[in-house]
Amino acid sequence: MTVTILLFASLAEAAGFRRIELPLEADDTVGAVRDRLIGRYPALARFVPTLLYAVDEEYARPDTAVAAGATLALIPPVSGG
Amino acid sequence: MTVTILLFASLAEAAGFRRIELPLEADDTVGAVRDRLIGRYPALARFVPTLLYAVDEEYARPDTAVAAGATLALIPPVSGG
Amino acid sequence: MLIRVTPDVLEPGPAIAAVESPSAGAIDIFLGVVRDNNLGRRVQYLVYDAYPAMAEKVMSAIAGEAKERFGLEAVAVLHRTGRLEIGETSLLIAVSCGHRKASFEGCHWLVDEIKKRVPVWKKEVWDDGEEWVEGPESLGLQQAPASMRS
Amino acid sequence: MLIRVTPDVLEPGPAIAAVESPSAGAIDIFLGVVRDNNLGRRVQYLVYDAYPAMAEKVMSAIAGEAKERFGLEAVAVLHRTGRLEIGETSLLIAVSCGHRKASFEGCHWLVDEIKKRVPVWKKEVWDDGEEWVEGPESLGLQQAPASMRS
Repeated sequence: MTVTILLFASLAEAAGFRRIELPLEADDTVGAVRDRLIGRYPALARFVPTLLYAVDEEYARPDTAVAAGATLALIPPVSGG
Repeated sequence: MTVTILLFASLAEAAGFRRIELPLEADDTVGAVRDRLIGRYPALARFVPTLLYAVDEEYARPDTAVAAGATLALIPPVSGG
Repeated sequence: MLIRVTPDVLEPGPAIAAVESPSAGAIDIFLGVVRDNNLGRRVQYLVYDAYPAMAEKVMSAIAGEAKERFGLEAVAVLHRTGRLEIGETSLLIAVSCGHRKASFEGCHWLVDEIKKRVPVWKKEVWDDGEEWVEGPESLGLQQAPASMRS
Repeated sequence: MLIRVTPDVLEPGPAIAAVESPSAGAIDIFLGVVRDNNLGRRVQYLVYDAYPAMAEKVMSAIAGEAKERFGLEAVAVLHRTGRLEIGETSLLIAVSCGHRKASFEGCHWLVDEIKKRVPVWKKEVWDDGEEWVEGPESLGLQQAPASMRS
């Protein structure tokens, strides 16, 4: 039982990867998964204040539940257009 | 010494022609030339209330002077676009 | 500035190319297209008449005013004449600008001004008749006394 | 609705074709173009990253909202990814509508919303460095406490 985490742009450059799988834990939420990721990769901590999140391609909040097999995307401030 | 008059759209259809030359008279103005044209072609009279005028491709007023060789355009309400 | 009154089909490509600029971050393009209906009547096709030499002069003047007023980098305005079928483009405007807001506002203003003062006329042809349209925004109607407006 | 995130060059033709409709009298097309400068720095080129599957979902949602809100007939939104040179088109929007005012307003609103919430990111590459841009209009920055914004 895992959760897939996607990183983009500045986060992907800071982490050195664009995708990672972490084991899922009981009652996991977006915020809890994010915090475990940052525990392993402290270079990502500075992005947290302006991060948005998506679970399975829908915007989500830090307290959104994360189910087994879900995909969590960490979304820094967008700059398309 | 003549003035060339240009008609368009509804006026050209009502008159049956798009261009006519009239003799120039002393102290001719846009309004005076227009009125002589209408004297000959009364079917044009109904257009006068909403007509604009151009002399040599510039918008003009009924009291604008018309010089020999000038081109006077009678401009019904435009509907481009 | 690309300014043209022409019986030829209007294509966006050349107009876009005419306004491209390394410092332009936004290009807005407007197409006025022949619609199959107007004021509740089914339209078969349109016929556009124009005073081409004067129309191009007025379009140039309006384009110059728009560049000044909205800080546009470049402007292209093309108007087609003759018979146009449903879906064909009668008016094509392209503007380029450093930023998007002025590109939208400048392009919109250009269409408004063209409908006021460029000597071009359209005839609507319906199933059961036809009529030269008097543009409700035209200076001629705006300046006429209200009693003259139908 | 034509909605696409793609590494391919964006051409207006297919987007215009996708929004054409017999009852549309106005088509507005917006091109976001790579500019040679930003905030006073000379830009060499841009690199766009995206979360394509989600970006297309969000673009579809925004396009649906725009149709509803502005009464648009059809909408096309395309965003390019990868390395883009000066003058290349990064964002292409086309909308069709019965009348022009809503076409301009709807197209402008679409650009604004795309810059707020579509997961796409650009890196500016200058002569002497590079940086991922944090869009000043992005929800992430708008929602962060003011003290976090630089």
